[in-house]
Amino acid sequence: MIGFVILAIIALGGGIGVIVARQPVHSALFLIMNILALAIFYILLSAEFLAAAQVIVYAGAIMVLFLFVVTLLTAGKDDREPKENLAGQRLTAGILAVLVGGGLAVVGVLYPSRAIGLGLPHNFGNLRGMGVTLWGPDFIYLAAVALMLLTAAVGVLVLNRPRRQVKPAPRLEERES
Amino acid sequence: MIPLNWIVGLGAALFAIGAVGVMVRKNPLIMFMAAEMMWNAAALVFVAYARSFHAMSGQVMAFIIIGTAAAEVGIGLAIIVSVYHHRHRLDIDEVSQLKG
Amino acid sequence: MTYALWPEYSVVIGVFVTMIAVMVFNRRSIQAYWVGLATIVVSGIITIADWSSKSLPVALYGHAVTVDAFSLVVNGLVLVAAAGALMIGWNDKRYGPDFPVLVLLALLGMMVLGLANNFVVLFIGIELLSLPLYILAASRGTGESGEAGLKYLLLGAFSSGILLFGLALLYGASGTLVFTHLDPAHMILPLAGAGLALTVVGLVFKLGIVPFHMWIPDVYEGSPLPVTTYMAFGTKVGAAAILMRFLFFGFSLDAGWWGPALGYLAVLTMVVGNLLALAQKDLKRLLAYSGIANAGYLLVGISAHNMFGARALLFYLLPYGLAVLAAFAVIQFVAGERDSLSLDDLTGLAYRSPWLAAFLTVAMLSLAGIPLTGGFVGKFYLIQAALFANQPGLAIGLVVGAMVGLAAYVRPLQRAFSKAAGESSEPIRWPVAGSIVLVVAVVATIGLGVYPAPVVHIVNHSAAFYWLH
Amino acid sequence: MFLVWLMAVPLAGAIATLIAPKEVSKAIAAITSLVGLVGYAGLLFISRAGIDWAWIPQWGIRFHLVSDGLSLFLLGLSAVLFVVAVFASDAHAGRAYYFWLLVLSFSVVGLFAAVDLFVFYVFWEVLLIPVFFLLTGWSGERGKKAAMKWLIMNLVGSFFMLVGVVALAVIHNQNGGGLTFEISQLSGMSMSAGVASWLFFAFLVAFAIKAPLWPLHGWMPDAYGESPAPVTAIISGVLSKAGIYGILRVMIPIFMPQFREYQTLLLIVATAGLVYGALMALRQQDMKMVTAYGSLSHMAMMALGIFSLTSVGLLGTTFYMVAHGLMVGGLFLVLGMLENRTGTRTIQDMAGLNRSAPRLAAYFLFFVLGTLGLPGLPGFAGEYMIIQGLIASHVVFAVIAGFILIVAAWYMLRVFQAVMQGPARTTAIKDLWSRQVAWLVPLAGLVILIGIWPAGITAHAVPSLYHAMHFALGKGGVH
Amino acid sequence: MQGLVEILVLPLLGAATITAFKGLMPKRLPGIWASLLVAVSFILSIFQDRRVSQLAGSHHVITGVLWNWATGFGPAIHFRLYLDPLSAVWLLIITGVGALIHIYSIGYMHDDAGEPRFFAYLNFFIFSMLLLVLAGNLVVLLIGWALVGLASYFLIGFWYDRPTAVAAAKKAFVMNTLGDVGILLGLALLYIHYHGVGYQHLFAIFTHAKPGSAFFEWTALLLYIGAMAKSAQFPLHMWLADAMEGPTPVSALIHAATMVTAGVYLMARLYPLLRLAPVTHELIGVIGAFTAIFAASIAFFQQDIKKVLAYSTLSQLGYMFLGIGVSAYTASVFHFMTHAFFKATLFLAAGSVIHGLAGEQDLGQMGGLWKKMPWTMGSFLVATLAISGIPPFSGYFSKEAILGQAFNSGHYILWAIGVFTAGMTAFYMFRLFFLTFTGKPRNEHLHEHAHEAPLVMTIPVVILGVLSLIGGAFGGWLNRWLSPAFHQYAGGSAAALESGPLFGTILTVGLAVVAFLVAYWLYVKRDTAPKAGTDKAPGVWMLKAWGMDSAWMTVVVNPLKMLGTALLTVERGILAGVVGIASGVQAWASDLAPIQTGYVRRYALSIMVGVVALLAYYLIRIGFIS
Repeated sequence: MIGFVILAIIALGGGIGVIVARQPVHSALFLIMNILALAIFYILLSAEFLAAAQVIVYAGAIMVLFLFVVTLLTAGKDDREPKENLAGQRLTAGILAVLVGGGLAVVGVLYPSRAIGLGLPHNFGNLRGMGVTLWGPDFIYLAAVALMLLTAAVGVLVLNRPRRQVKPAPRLEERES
Repeated sequence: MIPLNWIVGLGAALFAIGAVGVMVRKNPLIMFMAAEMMWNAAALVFVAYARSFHAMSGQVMAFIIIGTAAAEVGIGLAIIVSVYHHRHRLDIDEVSQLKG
Repeated sequence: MTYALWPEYSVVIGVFVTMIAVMVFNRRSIQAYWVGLATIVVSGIITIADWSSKSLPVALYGHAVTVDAFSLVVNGLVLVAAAGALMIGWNDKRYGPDFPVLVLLALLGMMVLGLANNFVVLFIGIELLSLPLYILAASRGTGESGEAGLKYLLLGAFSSGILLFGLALLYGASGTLVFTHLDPAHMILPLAGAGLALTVVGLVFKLGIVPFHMWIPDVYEGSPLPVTTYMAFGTKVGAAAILMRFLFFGFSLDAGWWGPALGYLAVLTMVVGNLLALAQKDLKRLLAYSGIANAGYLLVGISAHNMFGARALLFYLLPYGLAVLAAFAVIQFVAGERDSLSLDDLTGLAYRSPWLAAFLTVAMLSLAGIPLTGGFVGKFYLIQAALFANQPGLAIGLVVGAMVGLAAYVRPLQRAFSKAAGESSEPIRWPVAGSIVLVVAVVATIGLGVYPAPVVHIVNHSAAFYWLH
Repeated sequence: MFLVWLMAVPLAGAIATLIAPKEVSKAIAAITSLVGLVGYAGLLFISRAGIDWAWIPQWGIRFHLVSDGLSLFLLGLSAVLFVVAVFASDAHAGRAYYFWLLVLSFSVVGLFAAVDLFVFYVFWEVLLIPVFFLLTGWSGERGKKAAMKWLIMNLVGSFFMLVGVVALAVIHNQNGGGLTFEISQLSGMSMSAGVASWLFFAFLVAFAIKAPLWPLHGWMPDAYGESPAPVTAIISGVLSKAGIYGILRVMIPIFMPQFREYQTLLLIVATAGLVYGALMALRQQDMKMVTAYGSLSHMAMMALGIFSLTSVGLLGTTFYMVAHGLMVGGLFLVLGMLENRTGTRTIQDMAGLNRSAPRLAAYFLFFVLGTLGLPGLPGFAGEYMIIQGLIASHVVFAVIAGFILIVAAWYMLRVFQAVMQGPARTTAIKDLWSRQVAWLVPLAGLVILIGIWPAGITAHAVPSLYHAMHFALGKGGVH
Repeated sequence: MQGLVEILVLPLLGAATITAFKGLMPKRLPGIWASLLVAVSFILSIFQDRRVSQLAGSHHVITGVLWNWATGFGPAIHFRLYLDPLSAVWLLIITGVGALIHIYSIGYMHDDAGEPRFFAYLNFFIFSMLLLVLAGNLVVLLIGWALVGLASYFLIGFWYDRPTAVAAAKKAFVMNTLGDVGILLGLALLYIHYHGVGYQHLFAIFTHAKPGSAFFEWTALLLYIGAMAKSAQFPLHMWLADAMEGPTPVSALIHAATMVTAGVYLMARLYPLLRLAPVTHELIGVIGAFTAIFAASIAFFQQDIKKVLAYSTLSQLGYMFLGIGVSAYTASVFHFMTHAFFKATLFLAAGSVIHGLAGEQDLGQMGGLWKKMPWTMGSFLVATLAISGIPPFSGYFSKEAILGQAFNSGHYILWAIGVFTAGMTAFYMFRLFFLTFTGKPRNEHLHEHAHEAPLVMTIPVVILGVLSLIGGAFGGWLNRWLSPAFHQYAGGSAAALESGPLFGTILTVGLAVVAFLVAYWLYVKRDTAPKAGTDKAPGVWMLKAWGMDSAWMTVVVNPLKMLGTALLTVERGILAGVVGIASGVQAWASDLAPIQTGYVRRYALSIMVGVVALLAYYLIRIGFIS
């Protein structure tokens, strides 16, 4: 329980850090902290494979990508957060989030799911267990994820392909002259 | 024994924090990170419930979430880069030409 | 031997072949388009073959997917959408050779939404649909296009987060991921309620229901035109299909507590969507709001929560999509090199190109719901559904929305049929592929209005299958 | 099947105008409408001209058209007026004009012949579109506004009616009768009173807007004023009758208890419209507006005939629709000729035109007399029957209606005299051309014929009327 | 049946042919053709009347159905013609006097450009009037009734470029429409109660009905309103004076001899109904008497030769209705006949005067014409004596019959009014005569050029003059002739001519003679100017016809116009309402559009609002939040 509290504090701290950090790099680092805390949770929840995936994919690949882009886009630029310019945005957002988060948390805490008291099945959540599932009956999901990653690859190609400068269509009068 | 329902509460909190992040931060990268945090919160709840049901299906779902997040981040960052490549600041509010 | 999933498999194969085609041939090659189109045709043929197959409905992959008449009808609809979008953007150098690939990928997502039977597939479908569309929205490279892509992406990620959390709670409430195994009687109700709320939000976000609609006008306006067409038709089909499937499979027994909320949203959407359409000056944006309003109509079919609702929704998707195809094709022709078209640009269209004006008329009247067009029959069916469900409020909301929207649809027509002030009668080019889409869409719209019985039959058959579960 | 051919003719003509060269558009339209008229004449001799075909069987919708006594003469009215309107149209109006005119003709046939509520509704709305385009394309800037008003007001009404249409079928289904839109099957259906009242008013508003009945006539002044004369003639002569026809065809069989319940209210509102239209007509300075408001008053008269809920009142309305259609159509055409010749519609700008155009004046006067209900012309027979019905039900309204007949004489003569008589203030105008006389003479002859022989229509209309009503009317029905 | 149709159709044929072929006809042909047709009609009428009288049995009626007029709401209403002795009298007068006036018009209208049109109208009038009297039921009667109104409208407004003529025509038409509506309502009432509007059908029922029910009073009153309007009874009388704007033959034929007596015809026709409605019946007599004296007072100081005659017509119509009111039906018909003779004479003679003076109608411009136009003067004098009730001229007999019966039936007040009015009549008629024909010419220039009318005009005048001289002799014949008609149904028992008390006759004639003497003294001896007496209190009002015109304007016309003007505002409101709602929605839409701010974060906020709403809704619905 104490472990849980500590981990929860770390995770929440990371989360809050993400949204309060002034610089994007800090946000990214806070997010990594959050992700790592979650990975530990996964281990605690007997999801070893997921914990590994979380660390490798999220903390490793995704966040590195983030950091890379952050540095790419903020290099030599003013990377501080601009002033809030939408009236009431923060207050409303805060209230709404508290309502939603609070509501969900209360529901989640007060109404636990019907837990099965027996011991965990063999290979629950470890590499073998996941492998059997993902390469077995649930292979189709894996294939779908593969397709999504393929989409991402195509997308990066498309979005950053060398563009022939497309001029806006000339107006009629220009064409006539 | 980890109190599973408290983990769900933690997930809800993280979800709310992520939502706030999307709504209040002006840096699109940070907004995107906050959105990722919402996904993560969901994945955490899935895993927690999977543990409670002793069923792998929740974990599979979490795995799919992680994989999809990777793809989404790839595309998202590409879009952000292409949009902000020539801009001075990372300010989402600058991208508001389309309206009305 | 069943070919149940072969429409989807063939699309996957098509994706790869198209990519190979892009790589093998020159970058500006037209071959990718042909391959893409061929894929769609093959998939369509298999879908039709499946329709007559005796072995349906069938649940595959441990109830992860269910192939039934419903999913086949959805397949048909999204294939039409994809073909239309592909042909409207046929070999346009602005979009490049990747366009068909991404269209096929999104198509796959839409098809998956049609046959999803558990949360994983639902999520995969949503993402498979969305990711290519993020790219496509931003693919034009201009400021507007980038903005559209960015907005779509951020809000999409946000809403997916909400969706996922909702699914997680539902999972916790029921212990299963499979729709048909959801049993409202044995769920932990508060968890299920919260989960359902979030899930519904995530799904209606894609459909474009007020107040989750705000991305739609901006994204539609900023995206390249064929992409907008695709989103307006295909995404709506996919979102409506999965929403119906999810709710009716998972919660069909007890509509009392989830139906009314959707009813209110539907009315709100119909009124607000049409109202805002009234204020628009840009044609694409106008159609975007029209898309929102039409999403409201679709939601009527869902919240009516009866057999008629399901049928009416399925039916309505077709005339709506056809009208969208026709309208966007006209915009594409008239806009030419430009990305968008204001209402003023339409002035004098009837004199520059009477046929285009006539086709636009048919499309607009169908959207407005005037008889002898498919749109009317669709609305008629929806009203029927609402009244059969003893929900006159929905029916009245529908017609009030239609009334408000009427002026929005008529204003472009009036522009088109009044004489232009200037002499700008530059002839309008008719691209072959787009013309085919236009003519087919218009003819089908009228055909659907004049003799809808066959389609009604198909739709009824499909929804009847659906209710046997 | 014959009715289908009758519908197919204008449709074929419409398509032909699109294909054929621009110069022959008018000729095509003329031939088509003449063929339609001849076909209509044939219809008078064919007893089984209807069609009953399962259109959308899943919803119990049948493409069911009949030409019974209610519809037969309205079909005739539209056949005649379309011929006249085509002949009176500008030869250079362009192919789209004739296309829309023929489409309108097509939809009007469908509307009048339909006895399936769905079919009725389909044509009810379809006919808005051609009128919308005729108003948009062939009139000035105000005409566009008029078109918009026309479309939106009418659609607002009919959208509510759409809900009503479906609701009726659904209720019939829930009563265990199966899903059907056949008016005869929906009639006399049991409904809860509250629902029935709502549906009643949904239908009534839709029909009242089309007619138009006060106070739902907001679209009327602009539409009548701005549209080209043949179009005005069609709108006022044929389409406005569609509203009244709808009440007769659809509402009377289905909503008889509601008619009884709200009879006094309906009578009061219709009488208000009657007085209102007449007094407005009295104060108008625009000759088309005088006729338009006079027509508003006459539409209220037709409504009164129905609301009297007596067989004679209903019959009077049935007859008066045809009579008024012919006469007011003719009147608007004459006014159009005057407007073409003088370039103005303001009556102060004209006077003494009789001297230079006696024939035009004669036809003008003829139609003026017809619309003011001169005995011997058909308006009188209609008004007589309506007033008799009113006396039988509520005599007060009969007296008011009688009083309005006097005012009608006043305002109609006022416009005629101001334009045609008095010291000539305007330059001379051309009299009628012989081509124009060629269609005016038969029209006038037809008016006289049914004026002195109303039985030609009433005797035929009666069986259908009773058939349509299904159950006997209350007091005052002489039968 | 055969024969009636021909009588009816011939004038219609004339109207139609003249209208259609007027361009082709030589100058005088339309007049001759029209006169010929009416004359033929007259001859046919004589034959038909003989047929009626020779019918066996007591029912002297020829009737038949032409076609079924309308059906479907009860027993059919037929287009039925009907000839009985009563209509026969009218038939003869209409065609006979009509033919003479047609002939006269050939001369009168010979230099008018609209001559063919005039004869077409005139023929159309004859047709309509014949239809009115030959009608076999109230519907056909109403058709004829309205068509004569239309003909009257045409002819009053014959000179359509005169604004006054046009206005007068409209007034006549609208007021007559009022009457039409009365008949319409009345006959609809009758139809509803008795399922038919045919005379025979109704009268057979009336014969067995008990008098005095409100239904009969209302029906009779409504029908009487029709008669009032057509016969210009007070207060619907103004149009008749204005109707003098038409050509003079028109005034003679329509507004004196025939059309205006249609009301008398209708009332005489409906005598079985009047029996059942005693109150209305009395009312008819009272209004008739009042109209008689009222119009006579107006005629006193009129300056226009035709206006005097017009008001005298009104006054005489009052007599006829007085006769109806006291059930002196035959006497009324008798007076109608003699009135047709002498009033036609007067009008035609006046027309000759006007013709001779190049269109001048003002008494102030006349005088001393007796030498210039002796024949005219002679006829006029005879007719004046007749209208004044001097024996043995025709008017004496008919007027005496009415007054006598009024006295006999106990209507002493009405009788007294009638007697006094007779004196007034004598005064103003002789004033008119003297001012026109005797004394010094007041306009030398006009007098110079004055001339006797051509023969084609003089002969009809003289014939009519002779008839007004001897017309009184027809009384006995008429009494016999009409008795079958009035005895056919209950209510006509008192219809036969009676003679009043001797003192009454002496009083009447004496008053007339005194009035003559006064007129002679005033206008011949003292040569008083025509305008004299019109500047003081009663005279002013008399000249202005007691201000009835402005009273109508104030009470009916202007309020209606003002109401119309007020409603224009309402209409603007309604029209603006339509636009207002539309533009309101549009404006609302435009106001709503800025919700779409373009800021992604706002969009996210909106989504979150939706989430909260939906979440709250579901949690409430499942009872989590209560």
